Parts: sequence; C-alpha cells; structure tokens
Amino acid sequence: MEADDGTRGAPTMLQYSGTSLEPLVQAALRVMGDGTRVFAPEAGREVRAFAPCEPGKVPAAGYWATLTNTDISPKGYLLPQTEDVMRWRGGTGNLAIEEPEAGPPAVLLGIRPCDAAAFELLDEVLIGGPFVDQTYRRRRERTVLITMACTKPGPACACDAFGLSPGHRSGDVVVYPSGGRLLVLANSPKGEEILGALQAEGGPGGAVPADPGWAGEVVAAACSTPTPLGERILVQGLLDNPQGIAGALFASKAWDRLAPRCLSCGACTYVCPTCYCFAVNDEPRGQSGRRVRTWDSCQFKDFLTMAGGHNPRPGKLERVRQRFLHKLNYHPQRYGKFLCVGCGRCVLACPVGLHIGEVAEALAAEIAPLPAPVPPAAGAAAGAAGAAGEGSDA
Amino acid sequence: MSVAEAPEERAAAEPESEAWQPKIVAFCCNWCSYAGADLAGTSRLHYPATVRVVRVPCSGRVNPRFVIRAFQRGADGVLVAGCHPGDCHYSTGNYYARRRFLLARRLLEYMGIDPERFWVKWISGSEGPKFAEVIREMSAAISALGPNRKAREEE
Amino acid sequence: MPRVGVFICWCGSNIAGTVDIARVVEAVAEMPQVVHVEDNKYTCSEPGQASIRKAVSDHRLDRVVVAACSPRMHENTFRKTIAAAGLNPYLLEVANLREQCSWVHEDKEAATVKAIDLVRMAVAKVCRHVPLFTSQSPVTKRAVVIGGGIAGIQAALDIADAGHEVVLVERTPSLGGHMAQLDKTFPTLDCSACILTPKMVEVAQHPKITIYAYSEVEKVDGYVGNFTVTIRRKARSVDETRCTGCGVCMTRCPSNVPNEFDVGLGKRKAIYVPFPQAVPNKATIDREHCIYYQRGRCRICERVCEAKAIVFDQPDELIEVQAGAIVAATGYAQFDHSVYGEYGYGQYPDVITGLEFERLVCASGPTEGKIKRPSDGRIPETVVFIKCVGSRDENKGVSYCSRTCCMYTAKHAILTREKIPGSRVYIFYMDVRTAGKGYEEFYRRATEEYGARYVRGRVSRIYPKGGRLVVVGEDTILGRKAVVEADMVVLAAAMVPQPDAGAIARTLGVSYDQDGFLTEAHPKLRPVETNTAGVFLAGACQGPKDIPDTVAQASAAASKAAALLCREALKTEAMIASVDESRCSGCLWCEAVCPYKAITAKTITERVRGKNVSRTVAEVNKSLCHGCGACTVACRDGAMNLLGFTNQQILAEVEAVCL
Amino acid sequence: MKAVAQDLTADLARLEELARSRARELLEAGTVRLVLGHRQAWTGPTAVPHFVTTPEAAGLLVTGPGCAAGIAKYVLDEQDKEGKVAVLARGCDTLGIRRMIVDKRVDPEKVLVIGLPCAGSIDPAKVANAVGADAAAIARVTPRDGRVEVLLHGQKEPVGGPPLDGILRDVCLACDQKVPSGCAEVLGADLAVLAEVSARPPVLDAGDAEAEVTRIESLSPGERYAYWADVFSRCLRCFACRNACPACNCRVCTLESYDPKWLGHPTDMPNQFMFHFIRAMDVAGRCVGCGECERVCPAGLPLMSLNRKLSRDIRLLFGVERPHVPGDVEPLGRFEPEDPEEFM
Repeated sequence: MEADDGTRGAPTMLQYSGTSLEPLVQAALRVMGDGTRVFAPEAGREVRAFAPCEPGKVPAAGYWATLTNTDISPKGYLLPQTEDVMRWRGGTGNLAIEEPEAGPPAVLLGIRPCDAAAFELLDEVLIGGPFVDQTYRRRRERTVLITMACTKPGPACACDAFGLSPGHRSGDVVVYPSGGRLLVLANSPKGEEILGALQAEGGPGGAVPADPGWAGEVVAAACSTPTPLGERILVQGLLDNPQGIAGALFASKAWDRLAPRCLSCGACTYVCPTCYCFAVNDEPRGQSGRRVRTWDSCQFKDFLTMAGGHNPRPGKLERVRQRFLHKLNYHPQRYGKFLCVGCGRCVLACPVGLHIGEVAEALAAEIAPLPAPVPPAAGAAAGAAGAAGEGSDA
Repeated sequence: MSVAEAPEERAAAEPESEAWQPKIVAFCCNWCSYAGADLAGTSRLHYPATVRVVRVPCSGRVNPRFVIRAFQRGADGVLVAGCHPGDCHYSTGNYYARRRFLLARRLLEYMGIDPERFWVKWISGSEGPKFAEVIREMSAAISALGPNRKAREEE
Repeated sequence: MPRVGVFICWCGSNIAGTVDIARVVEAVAEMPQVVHVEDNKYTCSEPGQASIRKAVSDHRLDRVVVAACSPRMHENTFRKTIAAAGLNPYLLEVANLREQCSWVHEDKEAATVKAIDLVRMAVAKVCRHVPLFTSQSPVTKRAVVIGGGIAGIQAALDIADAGHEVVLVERTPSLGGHMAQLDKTFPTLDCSACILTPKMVEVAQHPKITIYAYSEVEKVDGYVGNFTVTIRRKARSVDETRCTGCGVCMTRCPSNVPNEFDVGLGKRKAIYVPFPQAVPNKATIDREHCIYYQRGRCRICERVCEAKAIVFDQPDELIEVQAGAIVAATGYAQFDHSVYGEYGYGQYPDVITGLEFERLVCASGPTEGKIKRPSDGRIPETVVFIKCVGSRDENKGVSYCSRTCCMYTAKHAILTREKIPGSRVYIFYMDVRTAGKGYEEFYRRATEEYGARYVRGRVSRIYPKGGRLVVVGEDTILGRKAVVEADMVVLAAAMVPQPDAGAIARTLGVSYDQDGFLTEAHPKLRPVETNTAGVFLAGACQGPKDIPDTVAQASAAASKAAALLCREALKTEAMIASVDESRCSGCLWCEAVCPYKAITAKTITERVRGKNVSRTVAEVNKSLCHGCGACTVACRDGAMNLLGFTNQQILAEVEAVCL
Repeated sequence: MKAVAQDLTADLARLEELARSRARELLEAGTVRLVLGHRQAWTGPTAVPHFVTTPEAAGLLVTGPGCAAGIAKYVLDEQDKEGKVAVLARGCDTLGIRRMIVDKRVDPEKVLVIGLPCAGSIDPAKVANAVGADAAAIARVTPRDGRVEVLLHGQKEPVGGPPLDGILRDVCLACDQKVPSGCAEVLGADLAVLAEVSARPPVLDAGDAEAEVTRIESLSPGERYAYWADVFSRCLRCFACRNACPACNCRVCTLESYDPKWLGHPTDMPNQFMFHFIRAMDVAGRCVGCGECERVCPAGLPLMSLNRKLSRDIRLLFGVERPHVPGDVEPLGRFEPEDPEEFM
C-alpha cells in the first residue's frame, strides 16, 4: 500500500477561521434535506459511542481534540445491530409483504479517519461486488461522513500500521483543525456538494478557498501524527504475498498458544468497524411476522453449526484463527488490503487481552525470523510491566 | 418525572379507546386454581372478560420466563395462581414457585416494570369467589395503570 | 402442517346463550392449521362424539380441539372418542368455553371475543402435541412391614390375609412393641397381653408371613412395585432353628442386666427372652453384658443348652428381599422427662413415667402386679399423676398433644384405686381430652366411680420430705396453691418419634416433619401414603396414636399396600417429565426439587470429534414421575420438559393469547 | 504503613516466585498437564490468562494487582483433555471452580486448586480517574510505599497514585475470600504482610457493596425503567458476560435455543429485558460475586447491580447469609414452609 500523503486528486479545499463546525453541519443538512439527523461522538461516559447531536448544539472542533475515539464504532449506523429485511402479513392466498422504509438521512459528524476508512472497506464487500446489499446501500447513500482528522490517537491505536494515518483522507468531508482555523476538504461528490453549499453561505467568518501550501502542511502534519502502537504492530510483511503465505499462517503452531485464552464472546467483532457478519432470522407472530437481520460473530461457538449438527469450526483455535486470518490474510487475498484499520477497539474490548499485535508478531515469525524475545519483567510489584514485550512459550 | 414514565402516565390519563380492556394471562394450577376458576363458573360468579387462563399442572411448573414472554407479547397483566402453601397436590411445587416469584417480581420492579402488573395468588379449588374477586381487583388495578407499553414489543 | 379439527359445543344454551357460536366458527375457520370446524348442541352426547369420529376420518384430522366445558369434566371422554377414531388420545386439547367463559361473563361481545382467544390458544397448543404413551412396570407381590408392634402386626396380618407374602422386620428379639408392655387397655380395661399375644401367635403361624426379629432394614433400593430391601439379621448368638425357648440358659446365666422390657425396673440375664409370650420364643445373647463376650470365660449357657443352640461366633447376616410395597410401622419412643427440674430431673426414684407404672401394675411385671414404690417397695397411699409432661410445651418439650395420656392416666387412676384400697389419687392436668368412643364415659367413671381428684393446673415443684414427695402445684379453678404430700408421682410423658426416625426416613426416602414423625402424602386425603410411591405409614411413626387409631391406620395402610400388590403391573403416567440428553448438563438441580425421587443420574457415552466421551445426564423414572413439572423450571438448560405441558406448548398458548 | 507497603510489594514478588516454581515442579513431575495462571499482557497495565504447559513457560507467570481476568471458567473446557489441570486461583477463582463442581460440571479429580492469597486487582478506570487520564492510557500500575505509581503511555516517569484500596475493583473491596478456602494447597501462607493484608475484613461491607442497588431501588418506577432501558440499549449481545461467568456453565445455553425460542434475535428493548432477566434469574443464588460479567462487558453494563440485587433479596428473604459461596443446594432449589409471602 503506497504511503498516504493525504493529497490525492484535486478536491475543493476550503478554510475558515474559528473552529465552529456549525456552518459545515448546516450546509450538510441543506444538502441532505429535512429530517436529516446528526450523530457525533458522546462524552462523559466510561464506554463511549456515537449519540444524537442537536443541530445548533454542535461542539466546536476543539472538542474532539480532548477525546480519544469512541469505544463502540459507528458501524451500526450503516449496518445496524438489528434491522428488518421485510415484514409479512397473512398466509396462503392473502400474503402481503412490505419492505422496511429507509429511515431518515444521517450525518456522522466527527467520525475518525480510521472509521471512515472502515466504511470504505465495507463498501467494497457489501456493494462493490456482484451482489449488492440493498439495505446497506440505501443507508450509505443517505449518510454523510464528516471526518475529523485525528489529533488524539488512543493508546491502542495503530492505524499507521495498517497503511492509514490519523490524517487519512476518508469520508465525504474531512476537517483538519489547525490553530484557530479549520481546513475543510471535500473527499467525494457528496462532499463537493456540501462544500459548495458551505461556500455559498459566504458572509463574515465564512469559508474561503484554502491556500494550497498551507493546506498541504496541515494535512501532512496530521498524517504524520504517530500512534502508540503503530511501530510495534508489524503486519506490512503479510501483504506482500498473501496467497503464498496463507498455508504457513494457517498451519502456524502459534494458534495453539493464542487461542485457548479466548472466551468465544463476540466483543471484538461487535466493536470492530470492519466486521460485517450477520444472521437472518424470522420472528413470526401468528399470521404475520418480521424477517430480521442481526449482527452475528464468527467467534460464537455455533456460528457455523449446520442443520445436521456439523460444525466446521468447533474449537476456539479454528474460530480465533478464522478471525485474525480473515483480517490479515483472506481479505488481503481478495482485496489487496487488510480488513483492519487499526482503530484498536478489539484490543480494548477483549476481556483477555488477545491482541492483534500479539497475533501479528506470531504470524510474522512464520514468514521471517524475529529478534529474540525480550525477557518478561519479573515481580508482581509490576502488577503489569507495560511494554515488557511478548516472550514465547515455545 | 423521567421520559420513560410518560407513556404509562398518558395511558392512565386517556386510554386510547373507550373499548380498551386490559388483557390478563393467568397461569392456573390444575388442582386448585383452575378448579377454583371452574367453581366460579358453576357458581355463575361474574368477573370481567379480561383474563385468559393457561392451564398448568402446578404453580411450580410456571417458569418466570413465561411471565416476561407474556409481557413481551403485549399482555397487560400476568397472574400466577396455585394451591395454598401446604396444599400443593404435589406437596412442594408451590413452595418453590413462591421463592422463585418473590425474587422475580422484585427483580421486575427493580427493572422498572410495574409490579402491579404481575400478581401471584393462592386460590384453592373451593375458592371460586376468591378467583372471581382476584380477577375483578386485578382488572381494576391494571385498567388504572393503562396498557403495558414498557415491556411490550412494537407491532 | 398439522390438520386440526375444532368442535365447538353449544352445551344447549349454557355456552350458546352467551357466546356467539357462529362468529366463533367463522373466526376459527380462518386459523391456518384448522382444516375442519363444526358446532354441536352437545358435543359430549353420543351423536356429538360420533361426529368427531366421522370428521377425523373424513378430513384426515391428526389433532382435535374440543371447545366445550372444563377439561376437568370431559377431557377423558374426548380422549376416548378420538382414540376410538384411531388417534392417539393425547392429540386432544379442550378449550374451556363454559366454566371459564359463558358462565362467568354476561357481555356477549366480550364473551365471544374471549371464546375465540381460548380456541386459538387450544389450537396453538394442540399443534405442538405429540402422541404420548403410558408404559407398564411389573409388581413384586410381596410387602415388607417394618416394625413388629401392634401396627406392624395388624398390617402384616391384613396384607397376608389378602393373599400376599409379607416380610415382617422387628429390631428387638420379639414382636409386641409397646403394647406388650401395657397392663390393661382403655376404655375397656381388657388386658393388653390377652388381646395382643393371640395376634402375635397368628403372625408366627401365618403361612404367608416371614418374621425377621432382632433384624433391621439397612437399605432400600428401587421404586414402587420393585423395591429391593436389604435386611441385617443381627447375630443372636443362638441358632434359632435349634433353640426351643426352654429357658434353662436363662436360669443358669450368672449375669444381671436391667430389663428394658420392664423399663429398667426389673432385671434380666445376658441370655434372655424379653418376656414369656415372646414371638419368636428364642433366646438372644446380649453381647454387651455377656460375661463370656466381655471377659472370655463362662460359656455356662452353652453347657446347659441341650439343644446345642448356642453359637458364640454367629455373624450378622445380610439378606435381600424383593418387595412391591413397604409399610413403615416403626412406632414411637417416650419423652425423657429429666429435662424438667420441677419434677426432679429424673432423680427421685418414686417419680416414674406412665410406662413404668404399666409395668408395676402388670401381673407379669417385676412386682407381680403389686404397685410398690421403686425406692423402698412400700405400697403408696397417695399417688399424684401429672399430665402433659413434655406435651404441649414448646419450651422444654414438644408442641403437639400426645393424644393418649388423658386416657391412660384415667386408667392408671382407676387401677390404683382398685389395687390399693383407701388410696388417694390426684391428677394435675391442663385439659382433659376424651375424643373417642367410650372415652368420655371412661373418664367420668374415673372421677365419679373411683373418686380420682382432678386438679386443673401445672405442678411447679416436687421435693422430697421425710421419705415422701411434696407436690406443689396450682389449682387454677379454685385459684389457689395446691400442695399434696404423695408417696409416688406418675408422669404422663409425651410420645416422641424414635430417636433414629430421621435415619429411617432417609432409608425409606420419605420426608419427616419438624417433630421427627414421618410425613403422610396429604394430611387429609392421603393419610397413610407417603410421597414415595409404594411406601405406606402405620401407627405412631406418623404421629401419636392410641391402640384403636393405630390398628385402624395399620389396616388402612395394609389395604393400600394390598391394592397395589393386587395389580399385575403398574401403568405409568403419560404426561411426565422427559430429558433432552443433548441439552442436559447433568447438574441435577432437577433431582433436588423432585418430590417423588423420580430423577436420577445416568451416564451416557457419545462420540465427540471422533472420541468416545462419557457424561452424566438426568434420567426420569417413568414409574415415579407424577408430572408436576417442578424439574422443568429448575432446569436452566431447558433440557427438562413436561410432556403435555412442554415449554413450547405453554409459550404457544401465551403467544396465542397476545395476538 | 510505609514499611508495611514495601513488605507487601516484596511479599507479592515472593508469591510470584512461589507460583512460578510450583508450576514448574508440577509440570516437570508430570502431575498436571496444564497450569492456569496469568502472564503480562502484550500491552496495557493488566495481566492476561496464561496457559502453562511447559516448565519454561512457567517463567512468564505473574501474580498481583494486575491480574484482573478470572481464570476459573477455563477449567470447564480444559478438563476434557488428558491429564489434570492446576489452577493458580485467587479466592474468586476458587469460588468459581467450586460453583462448577457443585453444578457437577467440573470433575474435582481433574483439577488441582492452588490457592493464592490476594490483595485485590486494579480497576483501570479508577486509576484513570485518580490520575486524571484516559483509562486506556495507563501503561503500568505499581504498588509502592502504600500507594501506587502509575505510568502512562508515552511517558518516561510514573506519576504518584492513590493508596492501593483507592484503585481496586469494587468486587475486590467487597471480597471476603482474599485467602482462598477449600484448596488443595495455599501458597505464601508464610508471607506475613500479605497474610495480614488478605486477612483484613472487606473494605466494603454488604451494605456498601449494595449501595448502587439501594440507589436504583430508591428511584421512581419510571426512572428505574429509563435507567435500565438506557443500560440495555447499549448491550451488544456479545454474550461475554455469559461466557466469562462460572455460574453460566450449561452445555447448551437456552439463550441460543431455537425451540423454544426464549430469546428473540432482535435487540429491541423487550428482548434485551428478556435476555438480562434470564441471565440474572439463572445465576440467582448461584452468582459467586467474582464480577467477571461486568469486567468483560465491552459496553460497560453494570450487570453486578442485577446480581447484587438478587443476592441481597435472597439474603433478606431466605436468610441465606452468603449466597455467593456455593452450597449443596441453590437457594432456589430448596424452600422453607415459613418463607415470606409478600404479595400472595
């Protein structure tokens, strides 16, 4: 994956002084039409997600500078935890089927580059292929992603390890705060529309075309913000020849050591912005009912159990291997990129610290010898010894 | 007052239609309470047509999950009725039921579901009048509360 | 897709008067699984049933709903009907449109709507019905009766007379129990031995009865109809087949042991027959007191025994008996009054219990029937009787009334006055309870004819004074202190359970109440059954009883047992619990809540990922399960289900109501 | 206090050594196939479950306040393989194992419980509050001089933290099992300070531990509903609470049963209520109070507020003094004729 300089193409670049996002949101609302709802990262909770955000009460850009990314990814706004596929009424002879209505348009404000990039990964899978996931497409078209360049990577962040960066250009509009000013970039036709609307506003403090030189510096600065784990998670080698190394990774002895710890809960997959597995079930009520799609997880024991009772992935080993190889090898084999944006959520969510970095390290060892492991820090005194490093059982 | 209280309040204020009658699911043990209900019938005691009896062998057969499911599907009230303590046809079933539902009802209350929607009563085979009375009281109490909106799934 | 037929009954105008049948028919016809619906004036009538049978074949129905009166009324009728039509009888569901709808509602609209709901529920449930079957388990035609007192004797005789084999187990060397220790019996004053010993002999001679005396039940396995009872025959050190009961050994035995038959008032030898009329009349060596066993020398009995019956190295013997029914007649014990300081902590020799008094007045007793003071053998002139000693006293004794004391105290009063001319008799009492045929009259005789003086009040203190006992009490009727100088005081001590009643209960797998008496299945309706099918109760092991009640209950228990043994096989219930072994975790919480001990652990072996793995699951004994369903709720796994009332069926009904 | 603390640090280090050498012994002697313990996480302040199968790997074992994750539940799977499993168990792990033994899910013959006295494990969120940083920004927590030192990511120097009690998990503050009971053996019994610390009564008594329950009970029905509706609306249905819970040990979970379908797939409010009602009721009287359900929840649901409510009611209604200590029969598997009747 080529390095990300954040300046591909020649999009509209606006700038305006002050850090209020209100004008931008208003512009987006004008473009998206009435009833559009705005969602933004919430604050003041131990576990944070996106939450409704009243237009008029839109926080200033600086607000996000104080927060790390949400613990729960915004994936649910395009791929809801539960959604109707259809509803039916009546039976033989008088069967009536109704499709669910699409719901109001939405603006995801302050989404991080990694999460916006995650949606681009989902696009390739869900609407890029021969089969188009209609409910996802419908939502996608009615949603605007206003990306906020990341100024405060979380402690588990490693987007740069996966070919992205805190300043990565993704979503429809990308906002880069710089001192007292905002650089606003269009990153899609929808984005262009919105910036058009924003520009039309004009007026004092209104947006004006940005000075390219300055813009370049701002973007470059954002893109070079380091992440805590970016350098420790060594995955790039896995992209070189995914087909070639698949066998070795699959057969790796490391799984025996890594898998037993797993609780087979779906936490990692449910907080992950790129996991898209789902289940479809019917919920009949007498003569009528709904067919619902809900999240599902490859980590669940019965995820693959078939009608006859056979389960191709009966053990933790098979399931853990599936998840990580899907992210790090199977997806690269088909799409040439990782199914991971390094947002670090699975790392924080996993109750037993099964770390993608730990896994990557073990896998890297399968394709290239590693330096000798650092001996572990002794002593309960170090109830934990921070960056003491892996060390191997073998 | 919090938002979640609103629907219940509103319901209490103006039941959506004149006709609205609570729907009560009653789990009655075959040996006492179901017989009591039959006796109410043979004695021609009248009570509101709000109750639908599910016949079970013993109150000890009633899984608290049945109660939640009834609320989930839109019941406005649930009654579990069994033999008086000491009179269980199977000698101990209602004692287990008593423990279970003591906890379950308190847990429901704790979760914000109005406990007045869930009743447990001991009604013997000879207490036809009591059965009728319980249904009358319960219908009145729940009519006052209005339709169950909290635990019920939207249609 | 099930093919349900629905038959809606008018019950004349009983249902049709309040429920708009036509509308119900219309609504039911709409229900997806219903392929046929019809209404009849009287579905239970022969024409009504005929049309069900016809519809079943005409419309190839595989399930039937009858919407009529309460299932408690006609469920069985209609089961037979559809069985006659070739369906499994359990593929029926009854909607109660009469008792629980038309008869209790006036508003026709509401009743009709409810009727439709009730039918919808029944249809939803019946669609989840599956054929159910009863099975058979054989019956071993033999009863084991535990306890050789009057209760056990009566039960054994009745069962044997009904033509079934009986094994009678008695822990002491002889049958007879407490009744054998009594002198006369109220209210007729006929001698206890005279009416008891013939029965003992009858038992001994009955071709169908086997007696194991000096034996105890050690273990009970199996279930109703198929018990295996393990009996320990304790070593008598005497060969029963040889011993003639001549008694020479006893005359020569040098030891001296307090005689428990005389409640310690008399002495016996280490080799002994408890009392002259003992059955079996065989000697027993009490190894604890036998000089040879204690010191290794003596063996006099062996030398004098012409029958050569003495076997010093005789071992205990364990035998297994197959039985279909068990009768527990393990009797009672007497309350130990030494907890009462006011009565002298059992320290005063002349303060005795009613049972001791029985031995004193009994002609075969230690005093040949002369009432003498244990202390100095003097004939008492003044005797004080105190009732409710231990009974009705939650603090030091038991809460219940022992039921016999009022009567036997009256009897003792009469006997004292008869045997000791000029004697004075005082009776301290709380109440006089004489509920029984001829009881009140008997009590009146004691007071009026025999001049027993009843003092209503408790005794606060007894203390010795110059060889006599001063009884200080209160006369609550005259409201003054009552002080009597007595020569002897007789305490009517409470009847309490056998000290090992708990162990007996556990062996039999029955429950016992807070006092320790074995509990009946239902206090009113199943007074001699227990919750363990096939185990019955007789006599004082279930609660204090006098002889008439004991005998009556013994016969009742016997008839229940005989009725059971008469059957070739036991038909099991069809609606019982069943385990989904694939879900069962084997935690067996179900076992804990099962009132019938119907659930046991079972090990199964299955192939998991190419390996044979064994694990424990619950198993339901079809013969014991009564179908209460307690286990289904205790089962978190949802592995336990109740046929006929499955989780699926109940949930289906709930959902049907709420549509 | 100061001296004590230093010794505690020393004792903890010593305990770690004991754990490592005992594990080594057992594996070398072939007494067990596996030793369950903790090892340093790949990153972050906590330690993670460690499956030791070789004497060498025993060297990576750590103990002490960083070890938050419970390890009892693993025995359920691991016992199926050949050989015995040894568990370096804190009090909470011990209760969890006993829970599964009482439920007849774990074969006592297959598990060797080695008790570790425990001074409690840290709650990263509390540490974060104490030093005013983001929970996940903590790299290391070290007891020192009766307080703790906190090292944040990307910083060289640790900052001074509060006393140990101030940053322990609530379940640890309420723990009455700091010295494990019913183990085959207990390590470090001779470590004076640790013994003293772990012998101290719980910092929180039942009342304190249930303060949150009391608070919720004091709300109006509407507020209570709003509170739980908000809580459950965040539930992801990842089932981590169930999978981590030693009392949730059924072979097949009814929550995933299709026939009957106790729990609908939609994550609407009624189904979320059903889910959490079933979970809470099924561990009622069986919950060992280890707090794993709450610790593992990625959405931060206060599940212990449900468990504590039930165990409290069981205590008050049925007089079961310590419902969290597995007995022979669960409180719902027995009854007293005199049980209270509140509304019957």
